[in-house]
Amino acid sequence: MKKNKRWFMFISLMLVCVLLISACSGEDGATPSTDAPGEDVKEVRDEIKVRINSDPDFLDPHLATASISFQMILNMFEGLLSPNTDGSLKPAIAESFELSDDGLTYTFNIRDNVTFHNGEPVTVEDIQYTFERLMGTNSGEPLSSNFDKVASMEAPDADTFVITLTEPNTNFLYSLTALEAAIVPASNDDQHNDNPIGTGPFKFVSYSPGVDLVLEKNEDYWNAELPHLNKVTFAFQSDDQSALMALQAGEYDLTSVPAHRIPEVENDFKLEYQQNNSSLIITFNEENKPFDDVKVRQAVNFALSKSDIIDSVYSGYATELGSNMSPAMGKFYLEGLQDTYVNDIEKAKELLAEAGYPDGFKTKLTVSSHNVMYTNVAQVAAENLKQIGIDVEIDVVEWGIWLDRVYRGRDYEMTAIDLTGRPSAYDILNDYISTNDAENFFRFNNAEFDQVMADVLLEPDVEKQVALYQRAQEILAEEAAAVYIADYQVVWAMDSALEGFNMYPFFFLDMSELRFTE
Amino acid sequence: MQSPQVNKEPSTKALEDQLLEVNGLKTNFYIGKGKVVQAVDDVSFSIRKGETVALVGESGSGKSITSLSIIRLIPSPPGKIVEGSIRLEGKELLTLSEDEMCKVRGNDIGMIFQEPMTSLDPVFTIGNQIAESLMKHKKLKKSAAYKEAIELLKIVGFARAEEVIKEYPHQLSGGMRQRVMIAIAMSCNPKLLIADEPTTALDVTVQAQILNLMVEMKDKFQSSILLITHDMGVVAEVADRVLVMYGGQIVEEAPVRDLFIDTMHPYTTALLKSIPNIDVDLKRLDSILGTAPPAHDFPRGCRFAARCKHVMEKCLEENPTLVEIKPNHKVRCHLYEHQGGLYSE
Amino acid sequence: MNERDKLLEIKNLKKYFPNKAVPFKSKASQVKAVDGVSFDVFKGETLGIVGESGSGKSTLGRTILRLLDPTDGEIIFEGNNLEKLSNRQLHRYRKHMQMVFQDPFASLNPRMRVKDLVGEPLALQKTLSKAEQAKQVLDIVEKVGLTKGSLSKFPHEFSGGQRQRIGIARVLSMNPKLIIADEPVSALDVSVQSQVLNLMMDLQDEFKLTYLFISHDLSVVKHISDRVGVMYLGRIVEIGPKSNIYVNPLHPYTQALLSSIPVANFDVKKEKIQLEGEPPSTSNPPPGCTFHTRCPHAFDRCKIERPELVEQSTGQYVACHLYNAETTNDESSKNDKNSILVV
Amino acid sequence: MAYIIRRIILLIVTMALVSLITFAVFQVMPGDPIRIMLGPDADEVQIETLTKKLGLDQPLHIQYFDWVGGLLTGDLGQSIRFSKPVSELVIDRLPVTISLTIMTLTLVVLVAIPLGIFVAKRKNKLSDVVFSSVTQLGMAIPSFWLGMLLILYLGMNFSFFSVSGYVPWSTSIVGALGALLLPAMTIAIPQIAVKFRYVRNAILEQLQLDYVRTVRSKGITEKFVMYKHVLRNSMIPILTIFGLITAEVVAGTIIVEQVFALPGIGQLLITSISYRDFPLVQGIVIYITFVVVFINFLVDILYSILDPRIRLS
Repeated sequence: MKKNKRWFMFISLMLVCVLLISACSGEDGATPSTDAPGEDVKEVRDEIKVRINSDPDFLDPHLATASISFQMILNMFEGLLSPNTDGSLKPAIAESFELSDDGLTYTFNIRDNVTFHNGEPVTVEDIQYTFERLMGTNSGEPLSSNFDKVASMEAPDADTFVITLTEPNTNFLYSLTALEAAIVPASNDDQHNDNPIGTGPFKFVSYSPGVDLVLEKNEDYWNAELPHLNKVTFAFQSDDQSALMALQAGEYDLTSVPAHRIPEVENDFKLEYQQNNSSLIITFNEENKPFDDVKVRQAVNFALSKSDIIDSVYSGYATELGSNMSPAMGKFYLEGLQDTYVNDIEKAKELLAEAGYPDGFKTKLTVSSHNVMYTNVAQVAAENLKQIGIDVEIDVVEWGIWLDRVYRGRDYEMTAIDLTGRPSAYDILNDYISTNDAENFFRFNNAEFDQVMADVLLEPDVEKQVALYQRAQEILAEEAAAVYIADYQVVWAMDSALEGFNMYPFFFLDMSELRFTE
Repeated sequence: MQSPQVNKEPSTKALEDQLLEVNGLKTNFYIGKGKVVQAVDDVSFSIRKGETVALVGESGSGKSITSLSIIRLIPSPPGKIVEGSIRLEGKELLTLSEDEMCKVRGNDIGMIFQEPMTSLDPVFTIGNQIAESLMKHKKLKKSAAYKEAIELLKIVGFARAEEVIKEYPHQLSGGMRQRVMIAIAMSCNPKLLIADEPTTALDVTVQAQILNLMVEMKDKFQSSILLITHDMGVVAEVADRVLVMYGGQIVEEAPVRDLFIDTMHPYTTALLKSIPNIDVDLKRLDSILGTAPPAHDFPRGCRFAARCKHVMEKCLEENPTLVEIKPNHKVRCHLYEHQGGLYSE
Repeated sequence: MNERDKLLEIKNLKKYFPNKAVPFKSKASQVKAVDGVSFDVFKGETLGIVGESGSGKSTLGRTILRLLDPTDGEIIFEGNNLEKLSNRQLHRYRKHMQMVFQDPFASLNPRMRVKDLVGEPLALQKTLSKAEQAKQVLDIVEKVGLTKGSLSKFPHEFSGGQRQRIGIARVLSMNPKLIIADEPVSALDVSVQSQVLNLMMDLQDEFKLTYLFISHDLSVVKHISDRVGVMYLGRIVEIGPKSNIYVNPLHPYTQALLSSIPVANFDVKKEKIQLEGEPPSTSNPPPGCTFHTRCPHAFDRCKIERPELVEQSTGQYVACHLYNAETTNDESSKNDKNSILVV
Repeated sequence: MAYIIRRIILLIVTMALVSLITFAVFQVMPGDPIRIMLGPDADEVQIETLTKKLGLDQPLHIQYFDWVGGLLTGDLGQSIRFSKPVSELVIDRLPVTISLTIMTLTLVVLVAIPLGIFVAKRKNKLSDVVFSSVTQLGMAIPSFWLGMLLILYLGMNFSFFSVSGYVPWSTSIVGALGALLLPAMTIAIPQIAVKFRYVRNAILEQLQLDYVRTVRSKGITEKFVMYKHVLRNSMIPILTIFGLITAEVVAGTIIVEQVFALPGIGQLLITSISYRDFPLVQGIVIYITFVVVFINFLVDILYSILDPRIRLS
C-alpha cells in the first residue's frame, strides 16, 4: 500500500536525522565508564574522575579568579614558587631565591629542566612575558594589581630573574605562586584560555563546557617521580544528590559530600576532612546605623550561638573561629579568640541597651541562594537574634544579585558569607576588611588595624610578623568586625583505593601525588 | 461472546427458497442503573430469495437494531442479543464464532448505511476500501482486487472509475459516496443486502437514482434486500413485502399492496394518514397523538395503546400477539383477534 | 393579484461567501449561495421554498432575517427597505420576523426552563405585570399544545416534537408578522411531523401569520403552502401557486423533482424523469442556466445565457429558455416583464 | 509554497519577539556577568579589563543591537561565561538534547499508544480503571523526584544505566543508551501516564464513528479494524497531542539534564541565565523557539500525510 511507503520514508528520514546528529557529536568525550569497580581484574587504575561543582571561569590562569577554577587548573600551572600544604611556600620553577637586605630586590634562580607542555623549555623571556601580561605593560590591560609596586624586572642571564619593588612587601612572595602568577609561554599568547599551556604535572587535553575538563600526565614533568595518574577528568555536577549517586554507582572516584550525608558513604568510601581555611561569617554594613556601633556588633556576637550553627549546618564538622584566621594557618593563628564572645543573652541585651536599643530593632539579613549553607546559617542566626529583640528578615537573593547589591553596592544591613581560604596570612586578614582594600564590603574602619597591616608588610622578621598578624586578629575580635563563626570542613569521599590526597589551606585538588593502590 | 439462547424449534416455513429466517429475536440494551431497553422484542420474520422486504418504523422502533442484530454488530456493551435465532440459508448465525461471523459479513450479507458522508473511512482511498472486502472474502491479490473494484464502480455508475479508486471519500458528493457504499456492499455478491435508511440523507433526485441502482443491483446479483426506512413512499416503490415495527415489535406484516390498501393495524393506518401525500390534497393531516413509550419502560399491554384511537380495556392489560389474519398478512392487535382463528393455527 | 398586500419584497438578493478552500484567488471562487433571487411574500400566505441541499434555501432565509449580511439586493419589509434602516430601526423590524429552526434543541438554551425560554421575549419588550406575563406564557404554551406542567421543565426533558413546539412558542411570544421556518419538521418522526404541521397551520389561522416555509420535502411543502418557489443552485427556477406548480410544473427541474418522489400509488405508475448526476458545486456553477448540465432538454442557448423568470400562466413564473423562446423576438416586452418580476 | 513562506515569517516574528522579551527581562535583572563568573575573589583591575574587553561596559540595548547585527550575519556572538562562540556551545550540546528528546518521544509513543489501545479495548473494565488511577499518580510526580527514584532503583543496580554524564553515540551506542535511558524515562513516564489516556479517548471516539461500523460490516476482523482503520484515524488527534508534548518534553529536559548531569541545552540555559550570559541566553532562546516552531511545522506536515482531507484540499 502506498501509505505504508510514505510511512517508511518518514521513519527512515527520522533515523537518518538521528544518525547525522549523533555523528556530529563525534570526536572526543569521555569513554564509557567501563571502569566500574570490580570489572578490571589486575591492572592498577591510572585514570580518575573527580566531581567538581561547576565549570572553571577561565582556563587562562591569569584571567581565572574563582577558587573553583584553581582547584583544577593548579594541576597544570606553576609559579616561581608553590604553596605548601601548611600555607608556607616551596620552590617550583624558581629553584631558590635571595632577598636583598633592604627587602626590595628578589633574585630568582630558575630551575634548569623545566619545560612547558608544548615541549619548549621555560626561559626567562617567558617569565618576563608572564609578568608583563599580568601588569598590562604592553596591552594596557592589567590583569592583576599585585605588581603595582614592582619597580623593575630583569634577567641578567638565562637562569636568573630579578624583581625589584618600590617598597618592601613581606607578602610579595605569595604573589608568585600559580594562584597569582602562573608562568605561561610567550609563544602561546592569545591562546591561554583555549589551549592552556603550563609547566605543571598535568597537561590540558580538552574542556567541554558543562561537561568536563580532561587533563593528562605531563611525561616531562621536572619532578620525574610525579604524577602517578595518567588521566584526570574533572566532571561538572552542581547537584550534591546526583553526585553522591554517581559516586555510589562508581562513576566518580572523588567528590565532596555534604556533612549531613556522611553516614551514607562512610562505610564504602574513604573520607578526608579538609580544614579548608575559609571562614563563615555574618557581617554588617558598618557604615550605617545600628551596626556602626561596636556595642551592637558585640551584642550580636554574644547573641549568636556558633555551636548551634555548626551543629545544624555542618553537622559538627567545623571549627569555631574568633577572627578570619583559621587553625589551618598554623603559627599565624591566634588560639583562644573563639571564646571572646561566648553565647550570653543577658550580656547581649545589656550591650544593646547601652547602645540605645533596649527593645532591639528590625534588620534584614541578605544571603545568596546559590548555596543552601547561607540560608541555613541565616535561619539559625535569625532565631538566635530574636532572643535579644532583633527582628531579622531573611532576604534570599540570587548570587548575581548578592554580588551586585551586597558585595559591590554595599546596599545591605547584614549578610552571611564565607571568605575563601588563601595561602597567605596577609591576604586572609587584609582582603575585604582593610580600608585600603577595594573589596571592603563590611566598611570596617579601624586605624590601628590598618597600621598593623601596613607594618607587617615591612617587617622582615617572621616571628614579629606573626605577632603583628595575631594583633590584627585581636582587633577584629575586639571590634567585632563580623561574627566569625567557623571554618567549616570540606568532606571528601573517595574510592578507598586512593592514596596521596593532599589538602591545602585553600581550594586546590592536588592530583600530582594521588594514585590507586590496587 | 456468550452465545444467546437459541430457539431450537424448526422454522414453520422451512421452505426451500427461504434465505433469512429470524425467529424470536430479542435484543436488549443495558443502560445502567438496572435499566434495560428492550430494543428488539420477539421479532420473527423471513426473507425469500430475491425478495425485497421493507422494515418500516419511526426512530426508536427498533428497526436499525434488528438489522444490526442480523449481522451481529450491536455495540456491545451495552447491547446484547439475548434470545432468538437468525438463520441464513438454514445456517444459524448466532452461534457462529466471531471469526466465522466475519466470513459472513461482507460476503453473504452486505450492508449500506444511512450516513454516506461519514460511513466511509476518511483516510483510505475508495479503491482501498472496496478492495479490502474483495481481498478478504474472495482472496484476491491486490491488483486483481483493484481491477474488480474499478468494475464495481462502473456498475454503480461511475464513468471515471479508474480515477475514483484513487480518490478519498471527502472528494465525492453524498450520492457518489452512497454509490461507493453500494459497490462495497455488493462487492462479494451477497445473498442479502441490508440497507439501513440508504436514501434518507440524500436529495430527492439522487434518492431516486440510488433506489433504482439498488433494485438493479438486486436483480443483477440475485440478492434479497432488507430495506430499513421510515419513508412510506420508498416502501411503496421498492418493497415486495413490508414489516411495520413499533416499540421494538413487529405490529403488522403484509405484502406491500395489502399494507397500503388493506391497512389493518391502527398504528399503520395513522402513520399513512399522517404523511402528506403529493397526489392527494388534504386540508388537514391526521396525526398520531402523543409520543412513543420509552423503550426501557413499556406498558404491560399493547405498546401503542396510549396513542390508539380504538383502544379497548383489553389493550391496556394484555399485549396482543402477531396473528396471521389473511394469507401473508399478520397483525398484532386485539381488534382482529375475533377473526384471527382462520389463519392462526 | 396586485391588490394583495405585500408583506415582504425581495429584490435581486445575493449572498456570496468567500471560498476558504481556495486561498489567494479572486472573486471567481466565491460560493454563490444565493444568486439574484427576487420574490414577494403576501400577508397571511405561506410561501414554500423547496430545493435540494446546496440550493441556497437556508442561506436565503438567514439573509432575509439579516442573520447574514446580503452581498447585494434589497429586502423590503412592509415597505421599508431594511438596508436603509438604522441599527435600532432594524432591530425593531427584526422582531417582526422570527425564525424556527430545524434543530430546536440547538436554539434553546439548555439551562433555561420553558417558562423562561418563552417568557424571556415578553419580559424584555412588554410592560406587563409578573402575573400577566405568567398568564400569557401559559396561554402561548397551551396554544402550542404543551401542558402547564411543562413550564418548569428544561428542554432536554422533551422529545424532538415537543422541543419544536417550545421553539414555536418562543417565537410566538414575540408576536411576529413573518415566521421563516427552516426545515422545521425534517428532524422529526412522521407521526410527530404531522402534529407540528397541523399546529403551524392552526396558529397561522389564529394569529394571521405569514410563513416562509423552507424545506426539501415536496410533499410537506405542498401540504402547507399557498405558493411554492423552487430553488436550484442559488436561483429560483420556478415560482407560483401550489396548484400550478404541482399539477403543471413547467421547469424541467421541477418536473424531475416531482416525478422523483416515491409515492404509494399502485394503480397509476408515474412516468419517471430520472436526472443524471448531482447538482454542481455552488463555488463553480455552470454558466448560463445552471441546470443545463442535468437538463434533458438543454440546448445551446442554455449553456450561454441565464434565463430570467418569466410569467407563463397566472402567477406562475419560470426561468427556462424552453418557454421564452418567442419572447426573444420581442426584446422590449421581455425587459418589461423582467422589471415586474412578481405578481 | 505560500504556506511555507507564512510559516517562515511566523518563525522569524516569533524569534524576534522572544529575543526582545529576553532582552527586556535582562534589562531589569540585576547582576553583572563578570562578577558572577569571577566571584568575590576577583581583582578589581581584572574585572575592569575584562568588562571592557567583552564590551559589557556598553549599555544593554547597544549590546542587544550588536547581537542582532551579528545574528543577521549568522553570528550568535560569544558566550561570556564560557569564552566560546555561542553557536559552538549550542551545537556541542544539541546531540544530547535532541537525542534525549527523540528518545523520550519514542518512549512516549511506543508505550502510550499501545497502552492507550490496550485500555481502549477494555473500556470500563478493571484494567482501564487501574490505569486511570495510575494517570492521577503520574500527573502528581515531580520529574526530579522520579529521576531520583529511577537512579536509586535502576541506576544503582544495573551497570548498564549511567546515572550521570553523557556518552556520545559515536563513542559507544550502548553507553549512549545507558546514559540517556534513565533521563528519557524520567521525562517520559509522567507524559505516558497522562497521554495514554488521550490515546484511549481518541480511539474510543473513533470507535463510535460510522465508518467503523462500515468496516466491520465488510467482515474485517476486529484486529484489522483497530490497527488499520481506527488507529490510522486516531493518529490525527493523537498527533496534535504529541505535537504539544514535544514542547513539554523540551521543557522537561531542562530539569532532567540537571539531575543527570547531561550536558544538554537545558543545562546550558540554566547556567547562562544564572550567569547573566546575555548572548548565550539569546542564542539558546532562539534555538528553542526554532525547535518548537519547527516541530509544529513537522506536525502540520504529518497531518497532511495522515489526513487526505488536509492534503488534497
